[in-house]
Amino acid sequence: MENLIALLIGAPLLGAAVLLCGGRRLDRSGHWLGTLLAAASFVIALALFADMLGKSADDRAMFQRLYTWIPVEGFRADMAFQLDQLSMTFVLLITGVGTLIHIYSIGYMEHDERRRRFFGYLNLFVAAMLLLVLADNYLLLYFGWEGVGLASYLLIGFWQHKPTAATAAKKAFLVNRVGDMGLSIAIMIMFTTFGTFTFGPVLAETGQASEGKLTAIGLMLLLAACGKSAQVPLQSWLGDAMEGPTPVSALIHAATMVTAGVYLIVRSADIFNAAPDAQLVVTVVGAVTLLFGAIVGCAKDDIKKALAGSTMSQIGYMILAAGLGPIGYVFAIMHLVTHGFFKAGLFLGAGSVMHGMNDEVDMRRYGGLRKYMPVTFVTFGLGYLAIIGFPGLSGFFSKDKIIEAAFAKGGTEGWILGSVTLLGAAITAYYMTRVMLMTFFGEKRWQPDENGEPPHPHESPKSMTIPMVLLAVGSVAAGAYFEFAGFVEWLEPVTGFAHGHSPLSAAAVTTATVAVMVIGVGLAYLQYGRKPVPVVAPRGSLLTRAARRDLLQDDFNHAVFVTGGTHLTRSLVYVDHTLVDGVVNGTAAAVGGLSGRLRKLQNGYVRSYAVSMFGGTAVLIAATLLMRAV
Amino acid sequence: MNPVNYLYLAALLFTIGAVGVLIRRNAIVVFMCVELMLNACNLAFVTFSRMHGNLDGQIIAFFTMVVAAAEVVVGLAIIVSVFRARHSASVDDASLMKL
Amino acid sequence: MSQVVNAGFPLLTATAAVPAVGAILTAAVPAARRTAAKWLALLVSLATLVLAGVIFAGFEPGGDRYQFVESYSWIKDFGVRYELGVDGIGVALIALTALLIPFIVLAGWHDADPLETSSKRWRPTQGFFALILMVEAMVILSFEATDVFLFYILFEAMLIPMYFLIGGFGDRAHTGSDENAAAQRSYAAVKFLLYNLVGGLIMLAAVIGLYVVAGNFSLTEIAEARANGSLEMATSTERWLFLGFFFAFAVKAPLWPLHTWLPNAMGEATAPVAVLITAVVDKVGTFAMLRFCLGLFPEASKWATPAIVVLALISIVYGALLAVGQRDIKRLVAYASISHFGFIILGIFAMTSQGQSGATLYMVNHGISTAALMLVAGFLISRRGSRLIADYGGVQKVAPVLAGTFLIGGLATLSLPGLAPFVSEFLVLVGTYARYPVAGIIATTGIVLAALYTLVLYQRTMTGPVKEEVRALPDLRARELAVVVPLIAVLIFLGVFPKPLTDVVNPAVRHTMSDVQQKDPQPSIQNVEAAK
Amino acid sequence: MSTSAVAPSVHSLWTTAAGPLEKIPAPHIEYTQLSPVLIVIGAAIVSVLVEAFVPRKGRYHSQVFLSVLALAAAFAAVVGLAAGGYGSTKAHIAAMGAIAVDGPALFLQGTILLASIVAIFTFAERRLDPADHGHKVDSFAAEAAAVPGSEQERAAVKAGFTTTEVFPLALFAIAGMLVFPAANDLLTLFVALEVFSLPLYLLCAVARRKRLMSQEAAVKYFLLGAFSSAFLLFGIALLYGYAGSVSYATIARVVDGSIGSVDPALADTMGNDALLLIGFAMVLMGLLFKVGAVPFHMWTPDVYQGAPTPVTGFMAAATKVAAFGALLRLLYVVLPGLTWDWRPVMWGVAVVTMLGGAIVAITQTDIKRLLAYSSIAHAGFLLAGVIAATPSGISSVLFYLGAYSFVTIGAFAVVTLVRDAGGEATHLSKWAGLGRRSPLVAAVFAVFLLAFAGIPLTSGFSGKFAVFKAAADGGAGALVVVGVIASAIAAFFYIRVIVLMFFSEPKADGPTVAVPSALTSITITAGVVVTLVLGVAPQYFLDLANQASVFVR
Repeated sequence: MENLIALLIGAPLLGAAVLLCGGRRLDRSGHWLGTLLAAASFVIALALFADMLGKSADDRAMFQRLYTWIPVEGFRADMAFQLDQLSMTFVLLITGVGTLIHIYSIGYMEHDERRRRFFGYLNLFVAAMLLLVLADNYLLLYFGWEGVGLASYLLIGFWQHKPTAATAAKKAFLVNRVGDMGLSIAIMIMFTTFGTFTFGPVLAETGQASEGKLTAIGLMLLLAACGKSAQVPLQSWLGDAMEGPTPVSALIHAATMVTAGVYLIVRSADIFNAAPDAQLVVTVVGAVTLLFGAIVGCAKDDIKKALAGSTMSQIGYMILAAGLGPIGYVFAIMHLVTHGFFKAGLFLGAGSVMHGMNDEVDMRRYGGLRKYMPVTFVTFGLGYLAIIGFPGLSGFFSKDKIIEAAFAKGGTEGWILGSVTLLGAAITAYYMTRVMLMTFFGEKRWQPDENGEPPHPHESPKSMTIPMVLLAVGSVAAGAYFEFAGFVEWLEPVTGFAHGHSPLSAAAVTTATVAVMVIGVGLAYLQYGRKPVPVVAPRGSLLTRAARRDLLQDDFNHAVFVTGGTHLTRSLVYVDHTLVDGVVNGTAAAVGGLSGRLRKLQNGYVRSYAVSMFGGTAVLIAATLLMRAV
Repeated sequence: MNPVNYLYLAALLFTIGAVGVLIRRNAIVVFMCVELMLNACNLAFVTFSRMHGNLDGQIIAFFTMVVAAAEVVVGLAIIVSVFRARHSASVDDASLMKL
Repeated sequence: MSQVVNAGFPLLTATAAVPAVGAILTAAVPAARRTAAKWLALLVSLATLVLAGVIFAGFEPGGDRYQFVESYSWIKDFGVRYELGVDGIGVALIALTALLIPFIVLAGWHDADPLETSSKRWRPTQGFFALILMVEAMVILSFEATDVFLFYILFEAMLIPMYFLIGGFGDRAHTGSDENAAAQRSYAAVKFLLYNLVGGLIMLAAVIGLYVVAGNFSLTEIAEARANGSLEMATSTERWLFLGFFFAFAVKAPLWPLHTWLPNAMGEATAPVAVLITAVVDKVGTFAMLRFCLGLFPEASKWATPAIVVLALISIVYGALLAVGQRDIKRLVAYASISHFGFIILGIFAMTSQGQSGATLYMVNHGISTAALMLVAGFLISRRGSRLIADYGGVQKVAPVLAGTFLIGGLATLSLPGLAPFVSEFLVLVGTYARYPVAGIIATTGIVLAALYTLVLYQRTMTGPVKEEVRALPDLRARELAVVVPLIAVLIFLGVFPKPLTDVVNPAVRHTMSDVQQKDPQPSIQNVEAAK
Repeated sequence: MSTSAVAPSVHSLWTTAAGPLEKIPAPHIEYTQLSPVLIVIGAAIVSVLVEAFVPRKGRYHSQVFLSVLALAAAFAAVVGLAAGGYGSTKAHIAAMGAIAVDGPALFLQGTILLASIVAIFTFAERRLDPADHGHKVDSFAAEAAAVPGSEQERAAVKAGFTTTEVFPLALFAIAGMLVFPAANDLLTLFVALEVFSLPLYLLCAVARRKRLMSQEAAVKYFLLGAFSSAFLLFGIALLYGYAGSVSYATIARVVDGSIGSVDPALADTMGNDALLLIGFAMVLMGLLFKVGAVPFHMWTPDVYQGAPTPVTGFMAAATKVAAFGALLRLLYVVLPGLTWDWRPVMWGVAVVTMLGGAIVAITQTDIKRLLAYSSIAHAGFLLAGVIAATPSGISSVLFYLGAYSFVTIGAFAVVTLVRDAGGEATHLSKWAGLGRRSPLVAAVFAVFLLAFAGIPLTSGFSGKFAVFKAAADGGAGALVVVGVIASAIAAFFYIRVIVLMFFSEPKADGPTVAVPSALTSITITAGVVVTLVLGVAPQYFLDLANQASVFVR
């Protein structure tokens, strides 16, 4: 059974290779091949899952070792895989949602002449993502980590002819690289501390390592997580990443890749457990991002950017939960999965809307679409209810647990974190309602697109609606299923689990959650449901304007890194040319000048030559006598 | 008298010759100054010969004269041909090649 | 001497002799039969590749340090012997050289076709390929030489053909007038030659000094004598000699601040020659640091390490930043190479097994990745006739394959996992961090900067709206694909399965480490391997 | 053996007995051992007679034949002597103390003779210029005595005169050069000096083209040469005064005190070493002038440029060999006891010579002047070897001289090929793009330049390495560093020429490359072959130099 693990990765990888090298002859069949291989991977995953369920909870982990990847004196990295419950969860999510989105893309990318390439990239992503979650050591994980980065780069910039897309792609990769620095440094520290970076031994030996080292490792891992999962301060790329085709946003920038950071932290649970300081920082980052994303989400008029903000904030929840330690890990993953469903669903819905509206993304130019695309409306609506935590739907369960755990952290921290999460819940409800109302309710505010074509909104083809429906089902049912099918027990052997002792009773937390949710919805309704929505965005409050600009975080980056960097390089180029090069050329010039001056002595007059000889002799004589004297 | 004085004289003559080479323009005169230096050498040889009481120095003097004579032949030949070509015996005029 | 002189077939000499003879034959091809010269050169380089393959296959990692040893008396008076032998590092680099030359020849297929204007007797094509083969011969021999003097001679002599390659066969895609271009070109060539010549002459002084101290030039003998104490060297003497050698190698490598010749040379030379410079010839410098500086002057090496590490770090960051600031594609790649050489030197002087294995792999991988990137860039430039980044845009749309291969080359340059350079770069970083944590972390910033200049280059040239001038660019042709595809294949293969290389390199590194009497810093927790 | 046996301080060839009535011993001359010199001198005299009696038409060929034959025979004699062990075991001082027959002498004589043969070939070259009035012409004036551009000269040209006198002149010069490094007393030294200088003065003056410059070169060379030889002579006088003899052996013994300085007659007046030191300095100056060391070098560029190029090549090679031979002998045989006095001085000279030559060469625009300055720089490198004051120093200098002389002659021979309407096109700008026009010639010249620059696998490198190695061994490490720097500077201008030839576009009015006859071709080929052989496999010649590195005392 273990030997199937490699196949999980192999199938989509094969797809990528064939599609990218295959050439035009695959243009017509390519997307089917890609989808098929993704599905194949999913089937294998299900088989492995079944097998795993058959085993007792403690020895469910499977290993497969292919060969030694990098064998060097005192340094060994294996090409080896580890499939335990945590990985399994991800594998199912990735392959499952992945397959659905492949199917969706068949319809969505129908008119794109580079569709084959698109599916190649998608397969590549799935393969890399699986490698990431299946690796049995940090270096291999790093391999997958950068692999998904590449895939995301390629897919964000898929429409390369759009400068904005190309820039967004580059930005995403660069910001991620900053995070990757953290990961590689973390690996270095591990290597020097443990002499290895394989999960098993490292996590087993954390007890022996000094807390300082572990904290360092933890923080570096967190840096990596921030990069991938768009957490403050490395969140800036996610918004721009929406330049990519919508399925990409759904799969990579909502459901799977961006959650890799959470995986990394949960995977390194033992390290964080032994480094409370690092944990604290993690929770803080989570809390900050949670609010940050939520606020940004409130101000965006671009539907995808609004959703992106929401993604940021939801991942903030997960990171926060992961920072809480054993009381949070499980719920972080749980929310991750449910979020995978409803956020993917929301994005696909958004994509469907754009599909019907000439790729219009400005919600102020939507309105009253529920009649025109009912399926989209329903599925989107269910996703909406799920994310705001409407009782009974998946978001409700997972988020509620996190809030509970946040309070359970105890002490002032507990209170602060708890209230932050609650506040977050309220804002979530607010901006999601806003999106809902602006898109599907109110009067039509449609505008003709740049070539004067007025939009004719229509329902999307089956290939697109079916995945939406399936995801909607997921976003409705997943939470409840996990709640009662024992998700905690499932993951506990890997992540460990501890019951937090919340100062508030579970019931109280739940009520509070529902209450803030209602408040959020209500506020949004008052603002966007009752009053008509202006087509041109009002100037808005200072906060709103800041939020529209991602709370000026981008401007800061631009001012400091882009502008500063440009000046730095320019001046360095100058230095290199004038100083470093100048010294050498200067010396040459100096010798040349000296030569020119000495040359003048050779003035052609015999008598001056004789003088030099005479003088020379005098000097010779003097020197000889002097030598004797001394 | 003390033969050393002849040495001083020789040195003096030699210096006069050398200085003459340095300051005179006319090739012939310059050349004569060189000859003067050679003869200063001769004087020195002869004097030392006397002091040492061996004849080497005197013999050498003869050789020097012969060599000097040969030099005169060659030198004059060159100088004269140059003079005929340029109608000037000034060594300063002969400065086509420089730098 | 530690190893037996095998009386068998002089494989090493043959491997160098084949291209040397080939060069002479190629040069002798009559002016009219230009194409014949090209094919001849290609065949010769392939034959060399085969021989190199034999060396690679025949080398026993478990065997003596130096294998295939040949040793003959040459200039008794100078204590010079014609003494050859390869250790794993040499084998790897010979393989690299022999691997790249055929692609260089193939890529430069039309670079030296004579212009209509030039006279009938002028035979640039023959000269071009003959010079390339000559360089190959000298480089290979210098990787094999275990006699310091022999090495020095090759180190110097290879400048001459390189010089003519740079100065004589400039990139036709130059900006400005022909005279202007010719001036820039000869400036670049002269700069290249003088920098390296000065370095070489300073090394000459050191070589002489070494002779005065040691009385012979045999690397193995001197190293042994040093080891068993029969040859003492005053600390100051050793340091001066070390500096003399290191200076020459640092110019060649090149190490900041001796690097400024490289951008000029690579900018003005044709792309294949630029590859020859940075991917092949410069490796002699880093190789020599590893073999001669560390091998002959271990103490001085350790003494100089801190300074060198700092310089290497400067090279890494500085090179990368300047690459970002370049307007000329080839100069950009040149500065990127400077940054990479910083990594190599850092790895060498980190004095850890990982660092040195990494550095050695880095030499090979950097060679291949730069070749891939630079040659594709060359194809692009030859199409559009301009080296300026600003003159391109949207190429991806008109020539997707070209863009794709270019991107892969770029990704290799920024050492993406899965491609060969990642392995070496990470090893260097880990190895450095193990001994100098701060240096390790600073060096890590290099991976961000690398991403920056590569992606900026790709974005500006390949993406965005299609520029009018590039609208008609054809995609890669068969010959060009034949150059690029194998290189990329090798990159991927070594990226996921570097074992064949590491097997050869590891023992050599073990020897070097014992040369400098260095032990790897041990992890603070011991019994982990047991738990594993 | 010779002098000391007879009587202290009395030196027998020149003087009959100092005392009253002694038997005058007939001078005893070992003719066989002097055969090389004698052959050449004989040939020179014969060729004077040829000038006198053989009709014009026959002169050229008979002269060429005679000189080449003589030189070859002389060389054979040298080889014979060397084979006979006179270079090593049987080395001794011949001609009653006048001439040493030992390793260095024979080696240098051999070098000079070989160099002279190839030089004579370039003298005899008559293909480069187009025939004039149906007469083949060489590089020399039709009638040296005639005023340039005068009627008389035109007549001479029309009549097809040629200055075949150059051959006897050259032979005399060569004879002098052969004696110079072998001279074992100061008088012989001086006479030899004049014997080879005077003909050279004349040879400088007889160029066919650019007569004025040629004559000017002659004047400068002559006046300065005479000036320097006067200094040399006075120095000799002082040394004689100091030691009471001009014999090297005697002086040496007086210097190291094995003979009580001088007889009491002098003791009271000058018991000090002032005579010795001043005399030494002046003699040294005379020799340094000949090797062209800074600051006695200033004649070199002008004379090299003005003289007919074949003569320049001959001078540059042979004179240097002879002069350095004499210098070595003087320093190693006469003044070993004075090493600590002359070494520092020579250090200074060597340094300024290396750097001065190299630096000034950078800005030269005339190829012949460029080579002149490069020869100055090389003199500096050689001095570094001289200073080593070890046997390996001697051998390295010998080897270097051998290597250098052939490169030089070859290089100047190539210069004679590049011509335009005005004769040789020596201005560098004219050489632009030569590599395009005639790759072979350019390549050959490039080889010579690389040898000058000391690039490995050329004789230049072997020589430089040998010399520097000796210097470093002899504890002159600092000199090596200076030498290395100088080489770096020098490299720059050699490279410049190569750049010019290969990388710059040929000019429309550029020079043509004359196709030489076999003579010059042989010269150039010899140059290339020697350059490469000494570069790649120098061991045999190094051995020769080693065996030849012991002076007889």
